[in-house]
Amino acid sequence: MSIKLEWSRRRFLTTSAALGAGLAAPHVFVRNAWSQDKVFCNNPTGGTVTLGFNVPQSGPYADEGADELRAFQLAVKHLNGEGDGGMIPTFKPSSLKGNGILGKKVAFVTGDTQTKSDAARASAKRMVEADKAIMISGGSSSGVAVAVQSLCQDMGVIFMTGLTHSNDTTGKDKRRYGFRHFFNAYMSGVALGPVLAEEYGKDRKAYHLTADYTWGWTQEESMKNATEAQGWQTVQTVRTPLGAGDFSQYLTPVLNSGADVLILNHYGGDMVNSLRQAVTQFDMKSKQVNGKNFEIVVPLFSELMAEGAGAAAKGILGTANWDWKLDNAATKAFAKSFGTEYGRPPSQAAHTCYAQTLLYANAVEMAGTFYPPEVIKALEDFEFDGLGNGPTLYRGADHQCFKDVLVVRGKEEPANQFDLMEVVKIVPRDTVTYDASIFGGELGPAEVKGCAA
Amino acid sequence: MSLLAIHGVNKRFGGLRALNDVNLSIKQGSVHAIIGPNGAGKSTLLNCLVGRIKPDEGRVDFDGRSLLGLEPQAINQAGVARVFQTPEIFPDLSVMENVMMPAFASKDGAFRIGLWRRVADRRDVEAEAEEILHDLNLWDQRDHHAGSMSRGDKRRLELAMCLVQHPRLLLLDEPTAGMSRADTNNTIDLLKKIAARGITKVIIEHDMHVVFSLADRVSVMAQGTVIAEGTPAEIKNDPRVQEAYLGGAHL
Amino acid sequence: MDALILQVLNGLDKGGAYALIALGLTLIFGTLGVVNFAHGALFMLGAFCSVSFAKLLTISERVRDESVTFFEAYKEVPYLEIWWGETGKSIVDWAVPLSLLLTVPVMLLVGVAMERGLIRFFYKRSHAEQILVTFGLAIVLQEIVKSFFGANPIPLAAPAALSGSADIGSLVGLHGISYPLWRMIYFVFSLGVIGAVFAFLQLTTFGMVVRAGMADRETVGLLGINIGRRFTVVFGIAAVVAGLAGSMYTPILSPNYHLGMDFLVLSFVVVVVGGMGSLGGAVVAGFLLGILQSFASMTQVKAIIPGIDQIIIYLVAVVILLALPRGLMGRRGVMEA
Amino acid sequence: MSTVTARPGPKRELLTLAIFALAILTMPIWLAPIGAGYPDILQKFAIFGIFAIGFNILFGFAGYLSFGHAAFLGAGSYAAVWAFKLFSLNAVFAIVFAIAVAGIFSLVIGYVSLRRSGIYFSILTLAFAQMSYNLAYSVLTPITNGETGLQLSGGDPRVLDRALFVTTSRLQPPDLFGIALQGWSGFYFCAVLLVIAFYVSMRIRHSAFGLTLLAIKSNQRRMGFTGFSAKPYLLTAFVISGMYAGLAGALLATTDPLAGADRMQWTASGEVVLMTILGGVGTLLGPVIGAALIKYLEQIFSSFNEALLHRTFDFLPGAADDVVTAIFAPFVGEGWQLTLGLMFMAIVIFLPGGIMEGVRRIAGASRRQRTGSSAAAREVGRRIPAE
Repeated sequence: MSIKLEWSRRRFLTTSAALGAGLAAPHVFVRNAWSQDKVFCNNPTGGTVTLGFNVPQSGPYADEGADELRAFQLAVKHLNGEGDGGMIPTFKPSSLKGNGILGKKVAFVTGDTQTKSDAARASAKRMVEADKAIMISGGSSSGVAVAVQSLCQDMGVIFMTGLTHSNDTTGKDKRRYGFRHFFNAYMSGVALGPVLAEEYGKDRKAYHLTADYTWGWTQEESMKNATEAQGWQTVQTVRTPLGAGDFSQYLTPVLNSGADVLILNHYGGDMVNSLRQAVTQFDMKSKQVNGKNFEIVVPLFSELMAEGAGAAAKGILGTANWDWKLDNAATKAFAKSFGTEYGRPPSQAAHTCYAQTLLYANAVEMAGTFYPPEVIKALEDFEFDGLGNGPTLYRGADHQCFKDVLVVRGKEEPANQFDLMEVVKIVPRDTVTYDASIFGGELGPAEVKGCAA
Repeated sequence: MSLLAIHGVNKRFGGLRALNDVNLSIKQGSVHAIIGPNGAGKSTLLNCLVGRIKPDEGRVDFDGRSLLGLEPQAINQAGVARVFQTPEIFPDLSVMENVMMPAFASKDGAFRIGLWRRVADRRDVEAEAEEILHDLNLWDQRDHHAGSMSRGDKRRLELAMCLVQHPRLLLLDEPTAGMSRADTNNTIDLLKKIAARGITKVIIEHDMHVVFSLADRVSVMAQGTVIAEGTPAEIKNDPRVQEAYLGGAHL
Repeated sequence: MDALILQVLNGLDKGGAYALIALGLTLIFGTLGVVNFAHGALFMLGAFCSVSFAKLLTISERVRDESVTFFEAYKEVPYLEIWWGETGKSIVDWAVPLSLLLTVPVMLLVGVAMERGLIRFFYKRSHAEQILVTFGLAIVLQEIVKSFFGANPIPLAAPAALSGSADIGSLVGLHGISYPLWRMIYFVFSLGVIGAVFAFLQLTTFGMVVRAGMADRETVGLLGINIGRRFTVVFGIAAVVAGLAGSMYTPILSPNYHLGMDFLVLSFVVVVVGGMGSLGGAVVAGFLLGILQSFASMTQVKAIIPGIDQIIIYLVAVVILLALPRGLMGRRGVMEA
Repeated sequence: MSTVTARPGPKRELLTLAIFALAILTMPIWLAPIGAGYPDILQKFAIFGIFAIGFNILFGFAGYLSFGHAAFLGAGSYAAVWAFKLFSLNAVFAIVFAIAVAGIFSLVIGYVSLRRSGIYFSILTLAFAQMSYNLAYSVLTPITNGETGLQLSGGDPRVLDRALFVTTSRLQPPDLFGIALQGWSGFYFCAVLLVIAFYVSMRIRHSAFGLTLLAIKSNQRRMGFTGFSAKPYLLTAFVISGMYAGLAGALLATTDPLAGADRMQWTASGEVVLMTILGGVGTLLGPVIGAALIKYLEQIFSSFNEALLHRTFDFLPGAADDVVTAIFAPFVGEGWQLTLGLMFMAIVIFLPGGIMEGVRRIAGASRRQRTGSSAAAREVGRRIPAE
């Protein structure tokens, strides 16, 4: 087949070289060789630098992955000085020059995570080993993020996570080479708690349905703590199998349990189905319990899920990392740039991926080198603004971004087909900031043997 | 001296009494034919002997040892081999392999993990298989696919599979069913030839020509029970047999 | 007590879906001897018949939202509403039940095309090859759907009059038992379809031949009956049954392109637990597994055996298959080798 | 009248083995031009080759279709990672431990499942594997670390390493007496094990045990009357193939120390079935080829994107470039599964018997051309081919 001729030659050469190196030099001899002359994984040598975008292209999150990919492509364009520049002009303090990264033109490769740890790691490895990617980004689930993050730590390649919301990503599974721009379950709880108390009162009894895996558990724990801090009681927490589809057997006991709020710690297809079934079939939103209106809360909201849930999402409270309708210059610039390019507004997944690409490129410019330990240093405790979320800190202690968190509500009367959620409140960054030590974990070393060995 | 002794075997299928107090004794080295009209219980009896069916009552003793409750492979290992009415072979294996399989069973027992040693290195097994193939005129077909053989050849192959085990008792279920007269005669010749090996045989057969050519003794079954037993000559002239089996017609 | 009744109801609508899929699957197994891994995809296609139908009904006039300048944002008003006002509105509202008008012919066509174009060449092939080709077909079908409709679940609503829940307890003198209307409709619907299939097989000569074929394929072939054409029809019926099950399930479960794969494994378990080649077994197993799954999800049960709701279906399958060698009502010799 | 080949002796075995070993060990060179010349994918080729070879012993030789073999792959992975965590970072120990765990696990599941045959057997294995997967994902999280997957961590005890004063740094990957097992050396390690696994499977195939399995597949009813007890043979085959899966799982964990529950899902079990059928059921080499083909499609076809297509076709004039890109785009990138599905269908339609059947046909055709039609009679394939 002729499709591969162009790039296969390059792969052949690099492979042969690597094969030679692998056979000729057992790694014991080169183990400590690189730190002096900075031999590191995939140091770009030619006129281009390659970034690896690892997103779900098959499976339930394929649409989210497609949106992430759009954002990445746009970011690459802007970094190379093409298009309108998007958020590059608003980003401060910026070292970006619009001529690629360190003068090298940015190229990219893509891969399919399939939202499976193994597939995501295999895809990331291909990008590093075959395509010589210097950085990996993207993804749409915490399991995959944690898996790829630890791989990147081993290979000495920086990983800028995509959409991942579990506390573990920058908590107990944090890594020196992994950075998260997206917010997490803890922040969702802290931001949402007071708003819930304000809207629904302090005397409430909550019933949790939780996706039975690590993200669901951290979400449930965070929401439980945050609501109980507001005086709510937790009636029951029930775990549901991932991908259960039909949640009727978990929904039927809710109304007779004495609870007057249902908290759905679900994401993706689980959330779409459980929310729709609760609202349209079990009629929960129109019920009265304990003399109060029964309410449903979805702590993590996204545009695609709101679209999938349709009318059921109306009036539902939740949190989001970012929204394209926010009133700030950077958001407007990005929404315009993305909208003009693709004819649709960016999702929050797209936004975080775009921001991560810029942040990485900027850190390289700041460090003046692609050498990862230096880039990591530049990213750690980097304080910036102008990427749509207001003033933001990339905390060095856990590589988590701290910025305002949005409390959103499913829009009752959408003005157009993209107008699915409205921002109820912007919870300031200080409120959602927490002590890095509460989730434990260990970042690990900045200098690793990596794939260069 | 009797090799196989059947005492008072009963078998019911629902309301149907398939075997009714069957008593039989097969002498060592004899060729014993069991005849009878359709539904007389011949095949059911045979199935009891090889462990396919468990009788409700009665005893089946082979060389002083009860065969009842034994798994088919244990009965085979005890020295009873069977040729089926419709040939039961391994259609996906070669003719040679078909014959080697039972040879392995009699040499290695019902189960042995022989993961490493090549079949090609088992000269002992190969030699036996080769000998049988020569004897039964299957040598030229040894590398053929057993499934694509003719029905008559398959039956010969199955006979080879039984003989290679040197069984002490060979059960033949209608060995010439569906064969032309010429093929039947060939089979009779073949069975006569192997009779020289001194294997005790029980033959179930419809074809009187076959029975009277081969058998030393004949038992007649009707309605699940043995109604007569004797030499072929005796049976031929037994009025009860003619009544029950041949409907009064003269042979 | 109420909780138990509710869980039985939950089991019934779930079981209805399982039974319908398993029914078609076992029909194909039994008569055609084909292991159809694309059967889940047929369920999915049925669901997307409803999606397409709803999209057709809601072809809309687009009113540009001028406040958004960089891309086209608009509010959609279906032409049906513009032309026919309230009548149009209620037609759109009843999209899912009406979509059956599209599902039946489309699925019949799909089934016939599949059988004529592909499956019939595989009657004599090994089960392994049947699995490979139908699995490949399932992937192709779902990828085609994905390229048209995306990967995100698509919300389809039941008619307003039939959504929400109804107090069915009051009918039998119990209070506080209210259950979603559409789910009850689904259960009744599934009984209706099952009844229709059985009636067809029991009461028509065509059905008699099919049943004879399930009992003994070779003999029926020897009778000189044109089995080929009947196989096509059987496959078409199985496809329609799966499609109907999928179509009517859309308000309960938002369909996405992956729906078929999610149901595939489950439907095989149902068929085998019911017993190969037994239509009645498939139906009984469908409802049985549905109800047991609901019971296993109760917090009281989960407190005793943690995680039981994750594995109940498979656990029941193991227990039944070990206790009853051929499932609930399977026949000897079918798919045992 | 069809004929089959004679029983191969040691000479032919060694020749086959030598050619196979040469082909596997030079994969980095001859697979590079099609974009598969990098360590990870070649490791996967070797590892899934081992998995499929083992699966073929049960399915291809004995004819028992297990739909739950991924459970043993997953069990092997978990066992290996636990061995790294608790005992030693040396791969030898973990691999032995993983094979043992997978062996015991498959003994239990096999013993129960083999009470049934045909599709009932398949569903029993499927049910056990799905239970393992669902539990690993949820309630067994303390052992499996659930969705995230089991990983090494700095705080692991590694008692053997400590006892033997082998110093291991906090986040170090597994090795083989100091030789790293990631990257190229990892591939050669897997490749050598693949060659050994292939040889073992060839010896099994040519042994009395292998012949017995083929006989069971051909006519299990006859086995008892021939004096064999089929059950222990089947159980042994089941355990052997489970141990192969355990080895593959251990290698996955060695080259990439993370064990996730996804490895046990029915899709993973289905994948090895597809690999085996695609390559050729019952053939020795087919499963390896099938495994590589599926992994190749999954990795390489999904990596194409429109930009890359445009770059590839930019030698064409503007409009033609766009047209060709538009034609190819649906089949690559996010459409790679479409290609996979079409390939499954195409192979099974045009090459019944899998890829090895195609190879045999081509070989047969060329031989016919050389020797004339007299050889044609010999070309009618047997259903269980020798190689």
